[in-house]
Amino acid sequence: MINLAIEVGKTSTPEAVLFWFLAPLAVIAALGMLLSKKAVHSAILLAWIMITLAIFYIAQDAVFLGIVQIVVYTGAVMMLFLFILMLVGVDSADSLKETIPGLRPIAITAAIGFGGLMLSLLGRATLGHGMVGLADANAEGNVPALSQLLFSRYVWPFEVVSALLITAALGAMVLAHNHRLIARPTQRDLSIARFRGESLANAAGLPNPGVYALHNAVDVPALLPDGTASEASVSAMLKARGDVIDSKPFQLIELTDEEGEK
Amino acid sequence: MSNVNWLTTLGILPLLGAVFVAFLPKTNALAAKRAALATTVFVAIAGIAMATQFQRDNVDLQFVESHSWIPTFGINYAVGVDGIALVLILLSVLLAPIVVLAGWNEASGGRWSAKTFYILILILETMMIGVFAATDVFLFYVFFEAMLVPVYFLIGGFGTGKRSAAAVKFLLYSLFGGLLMLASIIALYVISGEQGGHTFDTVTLSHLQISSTTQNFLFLGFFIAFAIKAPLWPFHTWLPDAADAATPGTSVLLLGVLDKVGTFGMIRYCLTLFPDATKTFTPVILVLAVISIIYGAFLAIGQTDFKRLIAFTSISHFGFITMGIFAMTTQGHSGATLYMFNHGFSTAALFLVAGWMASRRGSSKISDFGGLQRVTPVMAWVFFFAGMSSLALPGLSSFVSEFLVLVGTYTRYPVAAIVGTFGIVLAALYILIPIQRSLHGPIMPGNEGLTDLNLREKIAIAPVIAIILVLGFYPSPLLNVINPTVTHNLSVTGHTDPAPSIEKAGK
Amino acid sequence: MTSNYLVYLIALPLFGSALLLLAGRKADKWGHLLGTAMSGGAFVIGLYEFTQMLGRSNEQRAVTQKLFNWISVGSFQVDAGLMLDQLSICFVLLITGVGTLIHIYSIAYMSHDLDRRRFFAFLNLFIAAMLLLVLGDSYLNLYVGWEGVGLASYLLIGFWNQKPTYATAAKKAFVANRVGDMGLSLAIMISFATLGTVSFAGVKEHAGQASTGALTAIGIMLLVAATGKSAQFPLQAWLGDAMAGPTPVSALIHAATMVTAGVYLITRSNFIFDAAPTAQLCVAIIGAITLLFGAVVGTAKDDIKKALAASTMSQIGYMILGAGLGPAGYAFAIMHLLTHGFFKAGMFLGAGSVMHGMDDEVNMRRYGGLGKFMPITFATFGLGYLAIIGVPPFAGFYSKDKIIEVAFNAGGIKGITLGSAALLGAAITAFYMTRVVILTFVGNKRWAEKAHPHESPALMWLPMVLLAVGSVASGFIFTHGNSLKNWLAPVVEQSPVHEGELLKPAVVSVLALVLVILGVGLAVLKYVRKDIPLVAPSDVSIFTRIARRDLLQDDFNEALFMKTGQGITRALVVTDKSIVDGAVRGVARLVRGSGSALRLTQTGFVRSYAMWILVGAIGLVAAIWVVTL
Amino acid sequence: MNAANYLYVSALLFTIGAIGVVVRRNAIVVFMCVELMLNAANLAFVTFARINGNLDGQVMAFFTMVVAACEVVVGLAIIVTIYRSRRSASVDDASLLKR
Amino acid sequence: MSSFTAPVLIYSLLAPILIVLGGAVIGVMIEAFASRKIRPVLQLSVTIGTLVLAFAQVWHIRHQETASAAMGSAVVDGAGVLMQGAILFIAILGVFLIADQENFTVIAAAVPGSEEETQSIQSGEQLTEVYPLTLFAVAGMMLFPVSTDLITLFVALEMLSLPLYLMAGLSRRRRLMSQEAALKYFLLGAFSSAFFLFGAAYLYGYAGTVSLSGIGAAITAANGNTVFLLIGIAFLSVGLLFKIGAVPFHAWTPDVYQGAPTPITAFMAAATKIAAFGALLRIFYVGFENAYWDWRPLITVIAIITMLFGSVVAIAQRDIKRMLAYSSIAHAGFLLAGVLALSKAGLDASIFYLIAYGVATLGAFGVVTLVRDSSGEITDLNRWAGLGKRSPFVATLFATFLLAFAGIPLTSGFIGKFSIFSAAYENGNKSVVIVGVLSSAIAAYFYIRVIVLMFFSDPVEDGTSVIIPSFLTRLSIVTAFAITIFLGLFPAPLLNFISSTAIFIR
Repeated sequence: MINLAIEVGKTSTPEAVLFWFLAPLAVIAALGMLLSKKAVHSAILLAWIMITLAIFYIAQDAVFLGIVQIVVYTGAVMMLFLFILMLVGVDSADSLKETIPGLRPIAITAAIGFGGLMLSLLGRATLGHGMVGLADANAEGNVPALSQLLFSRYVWPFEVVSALLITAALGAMVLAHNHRLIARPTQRDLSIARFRGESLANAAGLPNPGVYALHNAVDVPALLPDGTASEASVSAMLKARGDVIDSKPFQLIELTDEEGEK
Repeated sequence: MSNVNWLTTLGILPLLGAVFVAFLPKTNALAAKRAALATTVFVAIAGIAMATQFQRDNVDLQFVESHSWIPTFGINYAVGVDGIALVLILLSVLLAPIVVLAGWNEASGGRWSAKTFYILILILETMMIGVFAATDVFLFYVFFEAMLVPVYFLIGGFGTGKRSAAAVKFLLYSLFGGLLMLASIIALYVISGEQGGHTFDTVTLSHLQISSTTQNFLFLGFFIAFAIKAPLWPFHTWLPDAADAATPGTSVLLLGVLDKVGTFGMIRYCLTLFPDATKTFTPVILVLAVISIIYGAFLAIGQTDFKRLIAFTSISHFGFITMGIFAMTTQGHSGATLYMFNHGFSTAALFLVAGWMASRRGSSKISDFGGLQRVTPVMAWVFFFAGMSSLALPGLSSFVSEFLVLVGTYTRYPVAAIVGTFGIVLAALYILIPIQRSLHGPIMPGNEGLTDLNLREKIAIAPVIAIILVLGFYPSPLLNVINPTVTHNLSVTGHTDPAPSIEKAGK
Repeated sequence: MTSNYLVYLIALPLFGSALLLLAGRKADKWGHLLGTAMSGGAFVIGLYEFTQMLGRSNEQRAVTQKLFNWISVGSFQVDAGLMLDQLSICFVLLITGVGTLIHIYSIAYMSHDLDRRRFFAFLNLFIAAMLLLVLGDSYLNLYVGWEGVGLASYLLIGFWNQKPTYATAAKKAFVANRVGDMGLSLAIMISFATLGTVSFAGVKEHAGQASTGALTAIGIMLLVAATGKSAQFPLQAWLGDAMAGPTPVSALIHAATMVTAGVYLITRSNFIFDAAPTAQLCVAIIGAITLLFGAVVGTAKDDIKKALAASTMSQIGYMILGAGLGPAGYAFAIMHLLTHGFFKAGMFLGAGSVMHGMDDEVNMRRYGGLGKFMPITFATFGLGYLAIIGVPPFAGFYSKDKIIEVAFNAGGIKGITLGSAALLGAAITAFYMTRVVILTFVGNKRWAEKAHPHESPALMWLPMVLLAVGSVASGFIFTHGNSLKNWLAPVVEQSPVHEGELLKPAVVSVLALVLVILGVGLAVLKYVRKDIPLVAPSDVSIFTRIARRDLLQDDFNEALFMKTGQGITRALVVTDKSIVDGAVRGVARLVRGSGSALRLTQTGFVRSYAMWILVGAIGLVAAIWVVTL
Repeated sequence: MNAANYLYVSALLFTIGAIGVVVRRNAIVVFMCVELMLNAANLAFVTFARINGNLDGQVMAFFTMVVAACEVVVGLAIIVTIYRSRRSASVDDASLLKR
Repeated sequence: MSSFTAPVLIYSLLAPILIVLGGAVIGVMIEAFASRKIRPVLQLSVTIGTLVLAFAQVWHIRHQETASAAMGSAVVDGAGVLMQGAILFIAILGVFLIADQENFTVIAAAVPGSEEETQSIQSGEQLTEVYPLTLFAVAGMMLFPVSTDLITLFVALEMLSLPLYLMAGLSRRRRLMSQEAALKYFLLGAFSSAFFLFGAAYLYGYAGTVSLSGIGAAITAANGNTVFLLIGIAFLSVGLLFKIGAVPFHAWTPDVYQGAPTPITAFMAAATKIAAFGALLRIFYVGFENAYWDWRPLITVIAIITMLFGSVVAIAQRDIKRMLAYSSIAHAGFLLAGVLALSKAGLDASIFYLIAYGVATLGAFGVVTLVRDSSGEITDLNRWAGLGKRSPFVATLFATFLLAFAGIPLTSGFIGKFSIFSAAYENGNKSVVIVGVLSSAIAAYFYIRVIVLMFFSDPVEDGTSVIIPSFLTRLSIVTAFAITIFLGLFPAPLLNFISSTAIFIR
């Protein structure tokens, strides 16, 4: 590595070993996250990076943060991400082909330029003092020391952050909550509607999905006796998501037109 | 002097008139016209009354008022007049009623009601008075810029042809100059802060010690703004368009009064605030002025439209005024100031008659007219008279000023004066050619039925003619007011008239 | 000495003019009478002043009247002041006298014109302006009158301006005059810058202190002014066209008075020219050139008025020549001016009378033998003719011979050249004037059948007769005992005259007479016996053709000034639109263009926006990287 | 080992995150890259806390986590809304607003 | 364990923020418990009541200065009080506009164009959550300029941003655009706040403290070199410059301004600018004062680019909201001149400018909400043609706001421009002043273009009309107009008040 200008002090050997083992992994994971086609992979890699960072935190006498990192970030935040990914289609792959002209080269140049400049600059920095270490600050333990700060010096932002949480909740409600304007039709209402409808074709209920002999999942439309796939047999949600599979391959016999006429 | 706040009163009267007009019903155009006329006439009378109170031999600013306006920046509502400003205020208040009366039906072609037209005119009158009366640079700038707005709407709202394009060009061009001046004003403000406290008082500012480089830049900021306003070649191109599009009355105010702010500013601000820079730039400016004289005249000859022609003649005339100013002699300065006044009236006469002709004929193209002298003799003779005034025929007021400018310039810059003198030959051409085409010759088809001036129009133009004539033979009332100020200005900026060469030789 | 009446000389006709113009049609009935009365009134005042003047000693004759302080700025002080001295009184009497006669003549001449009132208004305006010109006590006052007569001349030339050529003629006259005026205003400027004053008295007083260079400049500029007003070379071209005006106008303005203003100016400025020999020489040369020029043009004209106009030009050439000869010549220049005022005005009125009787026909080829039908006109015209060609004892003989004589006596080559030119001019004058008389009054009739030539009414011939009397007698009166010369002496500061240096007066007279006879004889030979074609023959020599085209004066002006001017105008119009305004529009377009171009950076893709942010951040980091090196 | 090495890692992760925002099209991935950037900043905070010997940096990092959590809630809600309207989570598809 | 010293929060001084937060929480409660019918009225009155109360409290504490109102996290000083007051005032006017619920979707969760949405609109319901969200944003904005440590700054930044991200997506019409605006605003906002945070980390690394005065002290002490400091300043600036919309961090502005519901745009454009500039001024004046020579060139360049870019690109716009967005970019450039001034005069000028600009912006966007056809607001400039004929009064108001933006004398904008440029010039920033003046000239062009369009073009008969505004909207616009003119004619009272009050305590 480059000779550091900030000679802030040596760390213990175990920490060094840990660092040299995990740091490259974290960077590689980050690159992987950047380059993987599937969003889920990216999410998993991000989770890994976060865990790595948690370890780094702990190694740097930030035990509390390390734990919080795993619980809040890796545990909660990343789960939220994955949850949403599921919602919007877990399989959907991201084409890595650049569509905005000129962006790719600029991005590569920017990446190299930005990273290079940052590393180079860090190499020049001097602080005027060595690494102090957290031995004194953490004398009574990391958590008590943090809480001391949090509840006295930083109590104001701590209080204010609550407003942020309310905002977030309120925001999620505004965008997601959907109150019913009309009472949800009961089974009885639906039944009456079916029979009083124009056609009695579906009075007995919609067909179930699946071609039972060959494929039996909810994403395959049922085959009607005449061999056509019944659109009504799959959930509208799946259709909307585009996750419906063609049922043609699962037909037992190819029905030609002539045969059908006979 | 009585303790009447003359200038404030004078300035506020048209504004009150505007408010009054605003409360009149929109449909009653006649009431608006009458109210506007009454207001402007009243203001004119008040203006003359004020002028009678003016002490001619007192070189200090008079009718001075000063109230703190924005103390944070040392800005005062400070007004006062010297001889030059008084003359220009008189010009403004005298022209306003004439414009209202002459353009009785001008508002009819507009986008908005006549009421709006007169409100704008009255607001403009307030601003015109304010801009000449202000003795605080900031206040001056406020009026300088704010008066663009009513003019803009007057051109764009009531003009003809490409009125909105012309209005925009006018506004942007003027704003550009104004903003350059703003930069200079800011610099002055900062410099004044460094030298004993922020102020915008013209007199105090003129005592600042400013390095010559800075002076040059600040001078340019002011000068370009004024050169655009005046308009001086090559900053003139907005004027023909604006004059072409505006109604005659608006054009009269635009060329007659507003543009004078430029030349007035050169005297009041460029000269007194930056005497050294003025000396540095004088040769360049004289060249521009001489170019304006000749260039404007040639272009006037080349025009096919009355309004554009008059606009270009004005460019030529403004060249004379600028030349007179930067000659830095008493004759040049007094001549230039008198020229501003006279040009106001001679242009008014030209524009108003051209406007009447155009509104009767439905066109302002010279080629659409012919033989008017036989169809509408009074109108034709008035136009002829206006033309004679424009070419500075001796005996008419413009001659006195033009000659003073030339003679004042000659004593210091003979070459400029000699070249400028060619302008008087070209003036004959640019006036006589259109006169021949439109007034003389056989009656052009389409001109047979034109009606001659009516009584209202005659009443409107009569004072203009009277002033042009009387001042031609007896300019002393104005010169006596102007001279002490001019002498004072030149002496404080360190200019003395060149002595006759025989005296120089004698020494 | 002061007089309180001088102002009324100007005020009366000015009042008449203003009243007639403002009163409108209401004044049609009595307008001409009022105009004439005003002019006559001025004449009476002039006579009164003259008698007063006669009663005083020679040095005390000049009177002044200060009206008010006209322009006063710094050291530039000009009073509205009038001065009547021996020189101006000559003019005053000429102007008001001849002017009144012509007013009277016009009553009849213009009786059928609907705008007669306006005509009289303009005539009065002219009288006023011309009187101001000669009465002003400073160059600037003179200038007012100078341009005033120009204006009146313009208005009167263009009196029938519904005819486009007449309107053009008027404009041409004004513009040419303006060129001259430019000279006058420059002269005033130089005078002020050099001497610190523009009044005649002041300039006269200080002229001695000024450098010759400055005085020469003033002199040349004054000469330019004179050439413009007096139709001298090279600004002579307008005079021929000016005949578009009604004939009384031609008589009054373009023969007797206004065009002689240049002579007045030079004579008035004698103190400058006497101190600036170069300028004075220029004056003489210009005069000599013009007298020949006009004479040559006069030989080729078929239009009676244009022929007379050319003659006027030529005769004024004599005057200018005289004035250019310095102290020896001023008096004779003025004398010729006065005599010319009589005989030329008379001839013009005669020409007007002929036209009056010939339905406004002006082409002499369509006259012939009119003497029988218009005896009075013929007689008065004939007397004028004898005067102009210099037959003793008619007026022209006295004045013209004196000029020729003085020219010869100017000394050296200068004297011989100028004298010879003047002599030659006399011969040509005799030729073309004889031609005019023969073509008009003698020979067989060539006019159309419907024309009924008749004598003009008394109101017209009476002035002609009076002027004819002047043509006969004035020369003798002026020279009798050197009366005019002595009269003018205090004004023009005569130096001792070196008489008889080269040629004795008698020799000159004989020489001139011989040449005149030659000229007359040639004309008689050429025109009396021959049939005169109704249309000017075209198979003539190139010289004739050039002479008919006024020696190419218009072609020259057109090519050099008009075409150039039009070219410059067109070029500047294009320049203004494309370059000056184009630059402005170009900047505007540049800004708009860059706006439209930069607008495209807003692609709508959030990622490219992020890119901007990133690039911005990189920029900042890079800047830091550089500064912390 | 030098404790400052953590800073290099932090800078690298930040860079990668920033580039990720620019090159990835899936709004969720883009948002994850932002989270990576925040984490990188947190690492810097923690490291600086250690170097400077006080816990302010750790407190800051703690706040960052809370704030980030809130941001995630709001952000994902917005992304889901968009997705429901457009049936796409690609940021490139949301380009009605331009020029 | 060492003894815990209880924190001292001076609640009376923090009360303005707390009142607003309290109002917001009440609003949330109302959402939860009040019946739908009375919610709109209730929310509106609670919101306005809260804001007025908070304003009164701000006025009350205006002379009580202390750096330790909240254990060094927030300060109460003249400048802060002024900005809080300004934000509250703008917010009140903004809420008047927001009260016109025509602009907001009834049900944000519904898919655009769905049956559900149609039904909701027909039911006449209103999206009342926008009120508490506004209050949260206001609280964040109030906190932002008074925060004195990086932690509070970051929290406040997020607190003002999150509600705005949400509100940007709530438009009733053109919902896809509105949602897109929300997404763009959010993603870029999060991106930039990451930069902010990263910068904060380096500043902390440099100074060993997160308090601004501590950073200032560290700069004076000058241990080590300035690399960390500069990196910190640079990245922190990215976050802040993003919020004010300086080039090249501006790209969100036009899209979001256009896409967001117009009342929100009005509120956001006016109030966010005050808050962000308030914080920017405090950070640079208090924290980085002694590093002036390091950051001055950077900010100068950005200011120049911003002025020019905003003015030039605005010329090419066809949409009134986008045009105003670019105008706001240009104004951000002018305001940066106030930062560069780094003087008392610069601070005073900036505050005056912010107030003047904020009020005019609010008024201008307020007018935009009025111009509609059957499908909603019309922002296409071409369809504004002839507005002066249709409704001269509204057009006149709008023209006045535009003239104020252009800095024509007798409007507040002129005094603002003069004061800010003179302050910048005083400290030797001549280049900024000259470019500022030039770009003002360019900017004048597009303001005038709109005026031409409104007054000098003939109206197109396409159903464009000006609706009769509700009382509150009218109140808001007319107030803005009156203030714009009043500050142009008689700026002295406000200027005096600012100059006697505005001060940063460290």
